[in-house]
Amino acid sequence: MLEVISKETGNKEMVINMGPQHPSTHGVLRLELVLDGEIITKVRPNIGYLHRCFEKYAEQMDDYAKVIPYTDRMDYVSAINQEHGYVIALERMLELEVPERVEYIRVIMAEMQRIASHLLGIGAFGLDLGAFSPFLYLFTEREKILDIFERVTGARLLYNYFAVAGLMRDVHPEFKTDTAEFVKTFRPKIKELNDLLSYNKIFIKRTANIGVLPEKVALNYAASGPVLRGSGVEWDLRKNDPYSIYDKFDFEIPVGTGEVGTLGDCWDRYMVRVKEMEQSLRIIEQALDGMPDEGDVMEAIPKRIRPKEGEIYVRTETPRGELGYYIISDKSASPFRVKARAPSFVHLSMLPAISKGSLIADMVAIVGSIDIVLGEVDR
Amino acid sequence: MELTTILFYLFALVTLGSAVIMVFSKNIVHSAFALMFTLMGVAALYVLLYADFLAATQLLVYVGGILILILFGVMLTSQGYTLNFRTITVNLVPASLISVAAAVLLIFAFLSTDWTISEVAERTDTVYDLGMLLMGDYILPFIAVGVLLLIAIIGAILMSTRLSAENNGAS
Amino acid sequence: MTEYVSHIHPVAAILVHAAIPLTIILVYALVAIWGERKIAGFIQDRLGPMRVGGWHGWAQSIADLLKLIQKEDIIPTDASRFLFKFAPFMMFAASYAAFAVIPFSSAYVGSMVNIGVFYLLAVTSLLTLSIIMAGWASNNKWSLLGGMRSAAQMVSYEVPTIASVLTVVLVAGSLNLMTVTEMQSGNDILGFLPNWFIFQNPFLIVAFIIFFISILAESHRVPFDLPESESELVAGYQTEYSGMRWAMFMLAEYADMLLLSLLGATLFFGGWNSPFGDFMAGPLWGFFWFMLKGLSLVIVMMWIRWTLPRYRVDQLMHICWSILIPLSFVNLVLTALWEVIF
Amino acid sequence: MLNAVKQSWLTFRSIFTGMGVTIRHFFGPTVTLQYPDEKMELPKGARARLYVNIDDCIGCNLCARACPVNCIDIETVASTQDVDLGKTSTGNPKRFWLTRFDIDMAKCMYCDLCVHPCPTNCIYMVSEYEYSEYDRSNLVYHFSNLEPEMVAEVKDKAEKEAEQKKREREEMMRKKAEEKAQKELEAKKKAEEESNDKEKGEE
Repeated sequence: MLEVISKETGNKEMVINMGPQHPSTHGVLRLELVLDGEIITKVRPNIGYLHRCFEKYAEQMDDYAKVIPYTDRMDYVSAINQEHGYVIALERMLELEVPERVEYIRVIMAEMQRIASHLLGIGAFGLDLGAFSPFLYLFTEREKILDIFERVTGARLLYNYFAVAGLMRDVHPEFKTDTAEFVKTFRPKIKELNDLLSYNKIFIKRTANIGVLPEKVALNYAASGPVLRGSGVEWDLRKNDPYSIYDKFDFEIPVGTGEVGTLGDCWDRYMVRVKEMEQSLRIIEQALDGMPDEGDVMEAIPKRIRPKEGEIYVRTETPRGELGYYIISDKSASPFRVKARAPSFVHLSMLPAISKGSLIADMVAIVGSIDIVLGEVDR
Repeated sequence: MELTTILFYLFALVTLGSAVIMVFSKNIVHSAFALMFTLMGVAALYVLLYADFLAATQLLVYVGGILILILFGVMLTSQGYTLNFRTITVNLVPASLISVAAAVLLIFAFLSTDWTISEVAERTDTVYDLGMLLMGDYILPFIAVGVLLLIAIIGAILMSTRLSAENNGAS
Repeated sequence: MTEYVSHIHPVAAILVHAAIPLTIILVYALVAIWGERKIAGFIQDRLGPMRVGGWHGWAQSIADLLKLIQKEDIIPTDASRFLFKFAPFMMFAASYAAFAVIPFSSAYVGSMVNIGVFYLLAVTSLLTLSIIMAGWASNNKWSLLGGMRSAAQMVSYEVPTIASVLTVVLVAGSLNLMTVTEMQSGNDILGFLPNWFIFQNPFLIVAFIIFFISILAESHRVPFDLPESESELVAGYQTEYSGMRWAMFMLAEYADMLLLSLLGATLFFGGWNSPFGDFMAGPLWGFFWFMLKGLSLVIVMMWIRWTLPRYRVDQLMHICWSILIPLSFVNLVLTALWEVIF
Repeated sequence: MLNAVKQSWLTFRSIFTGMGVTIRHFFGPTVTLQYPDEKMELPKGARARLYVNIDDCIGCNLCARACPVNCIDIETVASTQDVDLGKTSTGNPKRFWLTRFDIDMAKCMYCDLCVHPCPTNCIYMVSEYEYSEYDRSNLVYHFSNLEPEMVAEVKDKAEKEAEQKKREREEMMRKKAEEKAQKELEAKKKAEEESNDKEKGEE
């Protein structure tokens, strides 16, 4: 690959490998950059360093439930959201009724996970731009969420908590108070983040007008999630294609405004995430109020999962965008095919389009602002 | 032997040795770094002559400024960013003729000069004298050089902005 | 003390003179590296090093040093061996040599030359060259980019640094740092403020701001730490270095930081002068005050480092060429006018 | 010009705001846990290591089948009739010797799927998390509490019993076969007689 590029450019330009071992490629992404000085003339993402054959592996499982821990490992930063899509797909295939209490707990967990994921994404983004302290402040907050998760699920990162039409275990009695306490302490931290990073002039200089993703390009590349909303498109599957019980809650879809630069630049994408955390807090508060105290979360779990012959596509809103599961069943105990449409993969594909002509330093900002997780890109 | 004498020979050796390396090195960047040692050696010799202002100027202007420009020039104009900046020998015969002629001239001048060897020069405040000279007797040439440099800077800015404007238009 | 030694042997006197700043640098570097990690830790709600040496891990730097000494000496196969080995030493030599003209106390300055400030600026320009040398000799693209960047950055920021230093020189009328310091003794301004240059003239406050921004860039500190910005250029010109050579870079970098901070303390904050006039004055107290002022600037630099993100390379150049340089020259002219009028 | 001044002012202000935040954190509390000296209290039900209460295991193999990564390896031998293995604490009768119950924690992905199907709740996660090893094979945990001799004895016994059973079964099979053959023979005779009778009748 390297030779091909250097032949194309006639050795006039420098080819540089950003990654797979580079401090700011968020895992093992390898970017081939063709540079003219420090200006990027060509980008080629090379992926596959973390490929684990998730989709093929799912086919040879002898049980649909055994796939759930593997979905965790796609986007390991937001494992709950990955499970959520998969169990919803199975529930729709089996036409199962999910108990209300389960739905409420799921929504609370999913929104908490969204906050945790955004905290990591924003922190790592700041880190890419040289701001070290916000990263650790946000990590402290993320730790608190993980502590709550650990009490509920027993694990800190890869939970395997959602089951088909149920949960693997019931929440502990203090769950509500713990979560409410977190919501209360977390609100001021967002303001602190805005003081320290979001509205810092240097940060704005590094992110405004950089990596501009116009609305049209975003739609053409099938972008979703904060990346699409950063370009000003009001599209959120929780509102536009409601699943679970999201239609019960009152929340807004934050979109990019071009407040400090062009619409759809890195800062907009960043800010959408910050605002989304506030909205998630709102959802959590409402869900905590509405959550029934009584009810067995495990009673509706079917003993055997044998969907009828057929196929289904279910999309859910993960912190990174639209996560779709396409499942084909052939009536056997194992899925005939599981295909995951991973938002990070889609977003990575538009990297060459938005980063051409920018500097290496901007490249880092752009990669950080689309917030990819390589476990999901490679699956 | 006096300490200063030892130092003099040491710095002279550094100066000459690195000059030889600079001339004969095949790698341009190596030549440039050898030039750095030469210039530093000369600066050290200035210090031994109590010309401290001159020595500092030598460092600031030649080592800190011109040499860096040379390095930038070498690295930006050559093909690719590798260690292999090779020099090739061209015009071997005329070049050697000219250098031999120059060497003969220098040696002749060196031998025919009537050198006066004085005691150790007195250490004076060179900065004050220099300032008085530049702002007094030589004020006109000083200002003329200043104006010339200003014109050169303006010209350079003009050229580079036009170039970048054309580039922008093309892309 | 130095006079006493010079009676014994002139070479011994020179060595003693040279050893004093070296000791200061080495002790400072050990403390500062540990201190920086502690400051970073506390700012980030952490504790920083805690293990080595008992109280708050004070011996961490020493342990690191011992580890670095034992490390395998790695030179990349295709590196230019001599330059690769030479660069760290040249970098340290450049910052160390500049300490010769810093008046540490009323009783001690390495060399009483009349061109003190000028010499200091000239010698530190060698730092640029050693960085290019390290970047090029490593034969690594990231190193080269880092080296070129830092060279451009340092050459550019030398101009506002010099211009703001010149502002002080203009007011003081001397290039000798000892003389400059002596001019700032006494507490006359408004009856109680010390006669430091920063209080003497409003334009010198502007000059100090320019100077401080410039030394942040000169010593590669955030928000101008582009040469070694780890998220873009891995580690810049230091990428291929390890073990003791890397330690030399680290040492030189911290020495550079101290050097420029001490220069700032000398030029703007009265050097070794006590802030309380004759109270707590004297050679040893002078040393204490001087280091206190210098280290305060160093601590502010660290505080800034752990707060801000970094600029991009073109923004850095923009700040230098279209803000700091014009501003510093205008400031220079205005200071001259002020001096003429008052 | 005015705009530039304003921008610089805003830049300085935002920098000072940020520095205010960091200095507040500087004097604020730290969150570090000095790990080997002080340890985090893991909550009840934390999933850190698999543990098997072997006394309660009935060797049903359900956990091994639920495991997505096949990290549980169970070998059972049926107990002989003369030995009563007793009951588990949940009251289920035990019918198998557990000659092998190995869990490879290097493979385990802590998904908790093996815990739920267990009828006697004898396999579960515990919050013991400091079990790193230099050798990977040390991560295979052997839960079976049978001595090797015991295993051999049990296997031998079970084999013998199985052989005996087999023999008995063969005997039975033989008897059955004989009976069957006799019956068939009789049936044949009968049929022949009948046919003879028929022939006679036709004649």
